[in-house]
Amino acid sequence: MSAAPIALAGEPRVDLAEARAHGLSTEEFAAIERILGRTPTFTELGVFSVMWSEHCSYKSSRKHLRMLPMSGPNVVGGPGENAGAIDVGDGWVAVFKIESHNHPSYVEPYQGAATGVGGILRDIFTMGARPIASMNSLKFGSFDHPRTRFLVGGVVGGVGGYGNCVGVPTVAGEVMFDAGYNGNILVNAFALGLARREDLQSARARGAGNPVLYVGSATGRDGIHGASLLASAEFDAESESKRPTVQVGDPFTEKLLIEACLEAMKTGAIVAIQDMGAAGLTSSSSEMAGRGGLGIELDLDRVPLREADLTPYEILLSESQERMLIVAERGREAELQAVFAKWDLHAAVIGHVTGDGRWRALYRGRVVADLPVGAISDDAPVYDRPACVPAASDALAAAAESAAQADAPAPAAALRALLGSPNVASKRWVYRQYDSIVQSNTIAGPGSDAAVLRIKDSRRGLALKVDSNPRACAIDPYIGAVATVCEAARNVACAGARPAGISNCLNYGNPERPEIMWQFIRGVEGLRDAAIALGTPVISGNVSFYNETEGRAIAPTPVIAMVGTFADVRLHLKQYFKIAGDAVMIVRSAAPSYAASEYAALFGAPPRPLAPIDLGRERRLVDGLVECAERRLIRSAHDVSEGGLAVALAEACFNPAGIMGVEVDAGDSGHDGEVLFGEGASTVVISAPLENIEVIHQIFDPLEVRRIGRVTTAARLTIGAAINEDLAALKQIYEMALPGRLNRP
Amino acid sequence: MKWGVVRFPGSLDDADAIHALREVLGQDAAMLWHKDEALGGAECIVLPGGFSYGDYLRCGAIARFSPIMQSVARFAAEGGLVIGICNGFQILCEAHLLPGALMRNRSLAFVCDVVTVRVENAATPFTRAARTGEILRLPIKHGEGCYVAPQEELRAMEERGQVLLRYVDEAGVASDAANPNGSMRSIAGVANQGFNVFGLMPHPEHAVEKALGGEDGRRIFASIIAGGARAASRVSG
Amino acid sequence: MRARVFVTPRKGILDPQGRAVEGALTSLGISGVANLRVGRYVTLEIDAPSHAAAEATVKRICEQLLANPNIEDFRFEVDAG
Amino acid sequence: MRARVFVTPRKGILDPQGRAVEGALTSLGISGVANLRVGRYVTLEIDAPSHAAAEATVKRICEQLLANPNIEDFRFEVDAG
Ligand SMILES: Nc1ncnc2c1ncn2[C@@H]1O[C@H](COP(=O)(O)OP(=O)(O)O)[C@@H](O)[C@H]1O
Ligand SMILES: [Mg+2]
Repeated sequence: MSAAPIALAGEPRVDLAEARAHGLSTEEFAAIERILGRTPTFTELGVFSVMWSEHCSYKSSRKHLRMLPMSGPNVVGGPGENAGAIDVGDGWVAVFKIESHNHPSYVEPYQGAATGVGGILRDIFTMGARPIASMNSLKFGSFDHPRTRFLVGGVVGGVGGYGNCVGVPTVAGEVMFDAGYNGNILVNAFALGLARREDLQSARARGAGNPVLYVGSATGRDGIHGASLLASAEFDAESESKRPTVQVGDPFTEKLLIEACLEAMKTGAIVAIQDMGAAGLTSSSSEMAGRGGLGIELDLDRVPLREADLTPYEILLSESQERMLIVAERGREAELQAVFAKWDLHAAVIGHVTGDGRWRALYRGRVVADLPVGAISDDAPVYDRPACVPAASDALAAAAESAAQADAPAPAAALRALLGSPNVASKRWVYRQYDSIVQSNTIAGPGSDAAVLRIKDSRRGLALKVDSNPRACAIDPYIGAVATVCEAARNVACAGARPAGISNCLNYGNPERPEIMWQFIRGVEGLRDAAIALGTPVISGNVSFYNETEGRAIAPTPVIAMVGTFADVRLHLKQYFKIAGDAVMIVRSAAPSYAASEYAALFGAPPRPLAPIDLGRERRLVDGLVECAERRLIRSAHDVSEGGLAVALAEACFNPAGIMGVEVDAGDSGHDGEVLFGEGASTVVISAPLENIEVIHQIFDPLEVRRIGRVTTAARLTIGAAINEDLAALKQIYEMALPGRLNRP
Repeated sequence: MKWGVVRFPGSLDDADAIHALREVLGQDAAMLWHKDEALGGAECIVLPGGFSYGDYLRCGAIARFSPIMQSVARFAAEGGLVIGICNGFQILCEAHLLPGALMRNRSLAFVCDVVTVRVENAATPFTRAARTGEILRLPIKHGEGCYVAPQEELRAMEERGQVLLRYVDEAGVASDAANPNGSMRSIAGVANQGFNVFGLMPHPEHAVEKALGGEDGRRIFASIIAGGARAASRVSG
Repeated sequence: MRARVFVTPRKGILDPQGRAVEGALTSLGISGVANLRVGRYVTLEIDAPSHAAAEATVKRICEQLLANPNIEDFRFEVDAG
Repeated sequence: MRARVFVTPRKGILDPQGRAVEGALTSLGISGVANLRVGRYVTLEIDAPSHAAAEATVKRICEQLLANPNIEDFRFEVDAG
């Protein structure tokens, strides 16, 4: 046992009160003293406080996340590494992950969103994969809220500002506006990278004596206790004063890091590499050592600093952006340093791997922290927090709130109103600010159901989309989660790709409240069941708790990122009708309902429970779409989501190559409002040559397949006698709604 | 034909330009590193899109000092062909190899879209495969593409035919609505007085494949290649 | 009255612009420059009943529009009317 | 020595940022502001053998890097050493 490190002059005394001020509980502080056999120093206390924070340790969620299906025949790379990967064929693997940056984005929208993008990109290239695509899921408050416009402008600007400058195309996403997010916006960022299977990197330290290199931006006081603590507690008046130094993103340095790291990996001199994310130097060093069952010693005097007077505590906890930590093969430091110098980056040797299992930090020749590696990287508490069903009245009350208003509008008026609602309307104002084509892989960018990317030098391709459905989750957190996974899978399958893997970001309120914990557990169960049924392993993810302000939690918002694969990307589909005379058909696995619909949000509707989802039928729908695409039986496929069937039909007509029309017969289904505007029915609108109708019916059997009309050249949308609208006018409403509300061209 | 694509540390569309030239158009294209001086015998230099040095100050302001840009300036002075796309256009203006400057878009927002541009002068090495008046559909993606120059200079440039591309609507008419960034006189691309240096905000290298951004960008590359072939035949003949 | 506003990156906050410019100076062969920080300089004319009123308005403009309170500081001067 | 550089959009050149701020002022209910222009404010420390040498270097930095002569003007101050 080594001697206890010495307290530094001027450091606060460590006691329970100080520990609690650091966000540790009485029991947690006792556990720390027990593990160490002594009281930690102030520096060590800081280390524990971040490493044992909810954000870093997943202490409330870990137990439940174990139920997710994380393996499968296409899953590459064991658990415990930074992000999962799936085999996408021809020797390529796709590495992808989604992560939240909610709290920082609420405080400082531009930089918060920008650094969210930067952070998730580092998670990807640290695995040895070149990032080739980004997505984002954004949830804002309602337009009545005074901060909404400001937050939208800042977040979208930040996502674009960072992504555009690093050269990773932003190819898809989703945006929602709802008063439930007034005090807690959600900014979830996704990135995907491609690697040759044999080039995947490890984050497992090996070889005592191997040097540890620090690469990238110098360390400043940014975000000390930032991401971790902010994301591990509710927002209240006090958070203002705890506000850390805001992290500012530097996408140019990130770009240099991407190129330099990928080039450095090719030398073979890198043993392990990890980005410095939350809890920066501390987490990256202790986690790499922990995975390798080794120790690590850091000389803090060698860490490049932005300001000379940083304390060891600050150096270890800084969350400065654009930094990477590398374990190199001994003797090959110079080789790596030459690569980084080529990219004008400094690579400093700041320590080495040890065999003693200790995580040790030296400062001015003295040991300032000396902890068992496991204590910080593995021994964080795991909680089985109490969960209980909220009083039934809550859910009903929520549903009743939107209930029964005045008379239902006429169908045509309802359609126009829906197309102009910010949740349904075109998100072009947003994605026009994102470079979606750089890297020359984007076959379908934002605008259609899922993005489609090619893989160069191969016939293969990928489809991706991110989805969520907080309204359904608010009514039933289990069914809502299942519905979200199914929607994401459908979106990918509508592009013709086979859903292959999931990453997820689970955004919930305060897990210390049993009702929230219950929502969370039900959400994870829904994700599990749907992922198993669809054969899509969950290869990565992130949990964001404490999304509440002044005691008001957001609706449960599991965000699902689905990645699908094409054997032949030339067979991809878009959502748009193409050829006049084609049959327009719908395939659906359930009956549409006003429950959790945009229609109900706009006009009110009698409260409805969510219908249970038959996962066997969902699987059939997805498989059928893929088969239809692979056999070239259909010319377009579009998932029915917010706004229901009528909106989906209009969207399918908005072909960028020229508006098409559609004529729907007022058939036997009796097109009442719920059929036209209901949601939740897992419905897909497809168009196909007449001669294929028969075989399409067979493929989807036993699902409901119905031919409802035909594609026309006249740019009109007609549905029996109920709706007869000029599509150019509808498109105008759909395109102008967001810019109109955001007061920008 | 031999091409050199310059890679600055923050270049982004460098690999796209190489891909378009080599894989799609079958050209001999090499990547040139900004810290080097050699142009590797290239007959046409491409300054690609991206954020050469992060471009936090002014786009292209820092790139012009790199060693390779000194060679590019000499090459241009000797009549060599240089095309600057997006950030490359900004660099050429900052390096005074082209007149004018590129400022922040009128909307103050980055814009990624497909625009229609009209070829204003087809009698140049960069446009000879097109017709004057022809309309091309090309992608744009930039935050600072608003072209400005003093009025007298603009007038002189127009008279000399240096404005090669102008933003227009589908019908071929220049208008405020069809101008994505507020450029003066809807200018999308200009050449120098010697017509051997060309800068444009649209990305022809992202429009060479039907499945991606269409094929109208080929017009620009085909023009240069045709000129290269002519030059070669002049030399050999 | 004429007013001038100076917005500067707050001390301790990363200033990528400043870093990039310092880097460029090296390639220009200029040495001896340190701590370069890039901010904004805003000039305006303001019509107000008094110098104090003008100052109050400029302050409000700074707080609400010109400076980002999370990462920037500002100061301003209003010419004596 | 400390130096301050002021870069301003040249008169006659459009200044979209300035226009945007003026537009926002209206929605903030602030009137009476005119001719608002947004430029850059750069501060730096410079190590030079004399005040004159420092001034010469700062001038060079402005001309070559900080201002684009096509669209911007600059002026600078170097503190008496
Ligand atoms: N934040 C965003 N970033 C990029 N693309 C977006 C964003 N939000 C929406 N989109 C794009 O707009 C289109 C419509 O999105 P959405 O309404 O979520 O589709 P769906 O209803 O099919 O799930 C999609 O192509 C999507 O990728
Ligand atoms: Mg969809």
